[in-house]
Amino acid sequence: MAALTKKTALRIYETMIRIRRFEVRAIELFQAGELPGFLHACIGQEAVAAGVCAHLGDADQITSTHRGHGHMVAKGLKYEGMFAELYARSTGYCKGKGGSMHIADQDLGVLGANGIVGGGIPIAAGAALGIQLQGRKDVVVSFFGDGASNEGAFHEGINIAALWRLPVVFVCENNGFAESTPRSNHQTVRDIADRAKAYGIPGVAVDGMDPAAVFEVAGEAITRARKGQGPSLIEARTMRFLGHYVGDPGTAYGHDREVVKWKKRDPIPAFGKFLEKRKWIGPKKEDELRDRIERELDKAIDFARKSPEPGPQDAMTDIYASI
Amino acid sequence: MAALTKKTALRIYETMIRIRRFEVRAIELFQAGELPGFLHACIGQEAVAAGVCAHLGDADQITSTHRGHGHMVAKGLKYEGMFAELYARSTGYCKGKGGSMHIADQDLGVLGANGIVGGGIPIAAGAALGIQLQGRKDVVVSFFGDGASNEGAFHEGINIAALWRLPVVFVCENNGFAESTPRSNHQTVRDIADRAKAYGIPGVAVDGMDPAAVFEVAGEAITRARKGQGPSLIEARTMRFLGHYVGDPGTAYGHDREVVKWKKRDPIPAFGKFLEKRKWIGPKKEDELRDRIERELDKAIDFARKSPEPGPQDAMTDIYASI
Amino acid sequence: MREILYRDAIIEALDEEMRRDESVFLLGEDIAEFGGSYKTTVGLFEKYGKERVRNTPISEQGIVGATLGAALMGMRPVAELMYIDFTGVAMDQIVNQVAKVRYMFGGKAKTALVLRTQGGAGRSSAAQHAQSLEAWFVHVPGLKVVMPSTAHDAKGLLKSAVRDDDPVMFIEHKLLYLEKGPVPEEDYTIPLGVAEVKREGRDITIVATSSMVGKSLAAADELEAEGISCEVVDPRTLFPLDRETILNSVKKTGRCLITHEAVQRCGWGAEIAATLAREAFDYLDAPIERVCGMETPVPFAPKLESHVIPDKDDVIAGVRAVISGL
Amino acid sequence: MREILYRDAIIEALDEEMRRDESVFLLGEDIAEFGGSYKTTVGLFEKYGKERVRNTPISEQGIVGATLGAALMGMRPVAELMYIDFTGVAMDQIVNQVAKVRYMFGGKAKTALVLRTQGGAGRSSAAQHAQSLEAWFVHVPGLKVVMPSTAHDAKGLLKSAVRDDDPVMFIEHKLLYLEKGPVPEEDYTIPLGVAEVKREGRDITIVATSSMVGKSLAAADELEAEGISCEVVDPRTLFPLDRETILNSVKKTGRCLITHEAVQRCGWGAEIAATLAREAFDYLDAPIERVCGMETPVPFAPKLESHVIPDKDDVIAGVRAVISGL
Ligand SMILES: Cc1ncc(C[n+]2csc(CCOP(=O)(O)OP(=O)(O)O)c2C)c(N)n1
Ligand SMILES: Cc1ncc(C[n+]2csc(CCOP(=O)(O)OP(=O)(O)O)c2C)c(N)n1
Ligand SMILES: [Mg+2]
Ligand SMILES: [Mg+2]
Repeated sequence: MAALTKKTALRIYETMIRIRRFEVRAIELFQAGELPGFLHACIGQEAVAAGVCAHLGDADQITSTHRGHGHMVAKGLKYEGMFAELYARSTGYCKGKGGSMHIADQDLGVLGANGIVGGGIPIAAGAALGIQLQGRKDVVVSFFGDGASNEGAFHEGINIAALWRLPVVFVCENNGFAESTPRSNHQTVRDIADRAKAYGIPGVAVDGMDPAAVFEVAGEAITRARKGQGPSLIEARTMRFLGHYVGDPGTAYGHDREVVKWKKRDPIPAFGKFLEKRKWIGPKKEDELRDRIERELDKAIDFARKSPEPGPQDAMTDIYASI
Repeated sequence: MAALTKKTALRIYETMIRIRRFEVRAIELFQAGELPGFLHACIGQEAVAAGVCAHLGDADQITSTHRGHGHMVAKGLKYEGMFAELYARSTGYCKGKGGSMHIADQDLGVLGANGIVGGGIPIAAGAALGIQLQGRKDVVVSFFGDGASNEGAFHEGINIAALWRLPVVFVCENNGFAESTPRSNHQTVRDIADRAKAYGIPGVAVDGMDPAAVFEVAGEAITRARKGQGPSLIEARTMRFLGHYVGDPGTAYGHDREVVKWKKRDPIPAFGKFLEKRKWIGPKKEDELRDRIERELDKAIDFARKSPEPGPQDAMTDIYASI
Repeated sequence: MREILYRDAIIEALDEEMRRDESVFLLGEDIAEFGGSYKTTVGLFEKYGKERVRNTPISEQGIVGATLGAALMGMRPVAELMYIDFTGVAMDQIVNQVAKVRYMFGGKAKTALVLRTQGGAGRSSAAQHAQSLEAWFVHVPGLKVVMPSTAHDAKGLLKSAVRDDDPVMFIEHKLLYLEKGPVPEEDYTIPLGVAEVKREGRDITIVATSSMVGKSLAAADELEAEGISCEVVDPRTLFPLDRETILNSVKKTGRCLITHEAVQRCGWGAEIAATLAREAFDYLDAPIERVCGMETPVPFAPKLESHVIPDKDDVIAGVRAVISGL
Repeated sequence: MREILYRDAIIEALDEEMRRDESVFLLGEDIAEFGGSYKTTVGLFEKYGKERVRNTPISEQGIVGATLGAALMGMRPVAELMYIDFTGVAMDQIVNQVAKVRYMFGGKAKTALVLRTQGGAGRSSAAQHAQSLEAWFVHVPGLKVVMPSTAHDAKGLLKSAVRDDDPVMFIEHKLLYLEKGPVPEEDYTIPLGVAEVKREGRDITIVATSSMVGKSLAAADELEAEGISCEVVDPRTLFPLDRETILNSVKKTGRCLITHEAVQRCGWGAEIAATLAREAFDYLDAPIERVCGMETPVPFAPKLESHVIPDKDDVIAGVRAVISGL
């Protein structure tokens, strides 16, 4: 596998910070009552989205979940459109019709967050089928959680992908919880990667708090997929640092206590140290980076706030292409 | 494991013949235009039903499939009620409302054939849950095909059973075809038993043409289940000697050619020879047995033919318990 | 009478039925220690333990199958499907198995089970978390369908549903959970299949379900001031349906408006309108109006959402239209 | 004009569209070498190969998901779901994904796809293989729903469905496959959303779908002899619906009977009855009658099955009832 170059490492680091800061700001806005609906934040899990998506171009595709902001940011969606969507504005990626759980942009290869657990998995297989039929070299990555691996859609989607050797990589972000419910309450197998055996495809577990490790494992799987060697299942072991949704104290089943341990492995400071050690980044560059991101966030939030809201005339459009 | 006693061996042999002859007679009647709807015959697969159900009592439960006659006979359902059901008569197990694909009898632990591929699997888990909650020692066996192992219901049902250590045994009758479609067209894994790994339960493949082997493997799994040690997955490798349904020539994908090979391993003559060798059966006893079964069949068919048909007054009953 | 939350009425009903009958147990996602995502099972895990209040994997086909299988063994399971939108992943088990086994098996099947779920819009949850899909289930013979609009009805109907020997889809509403209403301390049940006239009136009958009942009562209050007297009928159970009560009301008032949150096209209101238009043909002084969800997926933006979901003002406008002859 | 089988009309439509447009491909269970369980894809595998005529595993969620995903990439997949009853296992993908992505994504989604399936009773296939579930799909904004009643319509509508940029549920009928009808040799399409008056008449409008169209025409023939002149309207597309044509017919005849195989309760006919009762209120000389499937799972016994599914005589009885004032 290609080693992690300085350039890629910095990009991954930046992506992780971009995700983290997006989530932090969104949470603040949500708690201030500015955002409707509800939010599922991925703080703590940034290394997975960043490490995987570092391999993807615009023509590659992803499907995501209810906890999808990180995947979107990593895949290149702009803060403006994302915040505008959270603010339910016409300038949002979905014109305010989708919200946090349905952000999508076909131009940038984002086939949607998804409010249905596991719902994106067969769709990812289908997108990969489309790509295969079109003779393209692009790949699809399907992100989902440990909880999702118990849905029938997981089984059917992966089986089809394996059967047709579709160019898709299934990335399970195993944070050990499905809503409040710990893994022991929802499945017996400890290693979700083992489920790959049911489809005769490679299954690899990786430390989801280590973006370099994720990058490497994802690189192998994506290369396989691009070469026409079929799908893989990656299990990235990670942890969300907050409750299931913003406002959930996350105290059921000792999730909060587990988080204390995991926070010591927060991927952002850890990867920051790794970069510093190699002198790939220093305090000044770090500050610049963070400043730039914060200014972008300010601008995007401002843009969103000032954007027009959809009105009644918009309610009944976009249902059909033509009627 | 308990060895195969003479008594059990003879019972299994009788069961296989009972199934085979039921199917043969049903096919004749169907081809003579006496039976409505359609039939899926299990000829060739008798060893699985017979070997597994030899372990079951009336309070044990099974769920079955569209190809369910064998399971029903093995579980103790009577020819009369079965033929009457195929004839759509009021005396049938379902009063003529269900037909071949829905034969059921809760008194004898038959929770139904099923027209939905995979549909019985989560129900079997549920019955096992009921049994567990009631503190009973009974077990549930869920029969299904190789094709069914690609349905989401398979995944969800087995996962729940594994999680709650439910007293259920999943028996996949792997005949290598789903309708006309050969295994290579529907899944990558060759050994469906491997899918047990996705749930952390035992998975065993067994020669489904050898009733003694099936009996042994099923015995272990059922004992585990009765002891509260949770579910298992058994893959019984077998072959149906006819097409998917009665009338299907079975010529697509060379199924008919494969059958020629498998017929050499027809479980009934093979097991008959095994019994003869041990002097557990001789030509006289064999003839007696076959005569007795044929007389029973004649009687049952006669009973069915003479039974009343349901009338319009029956159409709207049995929908609700009370309304 | 004391007033309690609709969601607490649910808890009380479950609690009382579990105490009364050992064969009643609960299963669903996050219903145990966490108490359910809408807090409708709080305290029951502590009281009845993990055998009878079971967290499940995220596997709705598995949940419904497990429910049916346990019922076949003589248990009385009450499953929670977190959102009615998620019935999509469990439809086969609900419709082809649960609803049909009794009939397919010629009447010999125990199917005393309840599938609790909740629907409706109003929380900016967008298209996959805000549907009202009751019409699907009413269309399926073998199911009973209940939609309580008050804490009182929720408790009494849920207790009946648990005791009923048929499968019941019990559809709560996410916005009603935090509404309070009078609920007696003593044990009571409300039979399935009995509508309630929530308000008497002379000029028009409003048939309303779930969240639309409260909005219709508010509309009736306002219209009263204009001199329009509305009778508000809540069927409570969509199947079996108390046609009698609805029909009698319409025969009395000669006018009818039907309102629900679900999309109008092929919604439950169509069935009621079709039935009334036929059965009360000679009594109707004006066409029957429907005030229903607009024919779109539910949008995320609050302004759009409140636009497509009918509210009190839509009911008022509808009533005025009927009264003035459309 | 030459006469061909309804199922061969399906094959021709698929064949022509696949030839015309490389992005069209087929997927489904047993559709390749075997030609489909109702033989509606015979010969296409040989012609277009295994990439474009794909056998799938028995995984309906997977099939629909794959269809949607491929469509999002710009393909025009046509999936076959073997029986409409099996949509139960795929409902989430159909309803929460396929139907909603365009709206949820703010309009930016390619969803040119067709889900072909077949429904209806008449072959003693019992409760899980004989349903008519079109009302479910009409209730879901985002889907178009087509139900052709003749070979001619099947071909022309399927070609339009394949070319349409929206997801289309294309519902065939198992008993119609072996019916012959005139189909032109030359290329033609029938637009979605246009009803056809299959027979003109004066006294009553019969709105019929799918298999009930033929039965209604036969009924009309018989009733003609009695001096009752029936107009038979076939909407062909249930959504988008050609209200105009139906409404004009009812305004002309002043009477209406609606007939479909699906269970009456919350069936599609309810929507039509509700709509007409409102829009044609002043034109109706009699209540609207519905002649629909009885409210039961479909029984296996042929005698029971034919009892619960409406036939020509039921239509005749219904017409007489309407004419004589119910
Ligand atoms: C089909 C379906 N069932 C249930 C839910 C409710 N739900 C939303 S998120 C969630 C937990 C998902 O767990 P996991 O897949 O592990 O993802 P995580 O939240 O941990 O990222 C559940 C049960 C849903 N949205 N869809
Ligand atoms: C959900 C569903 N999909 C498709 C079918 C149609 N069908 C009936 S039997 C069958 C093949 C089943 O194959 P398998 O499970 O291997 O059982 P076998 O027939 O080989 O015994 C199919 C596809 C169905 N009945 N239900
Ligand atoms: Mg998780
Ligand atoms: Mg098979």
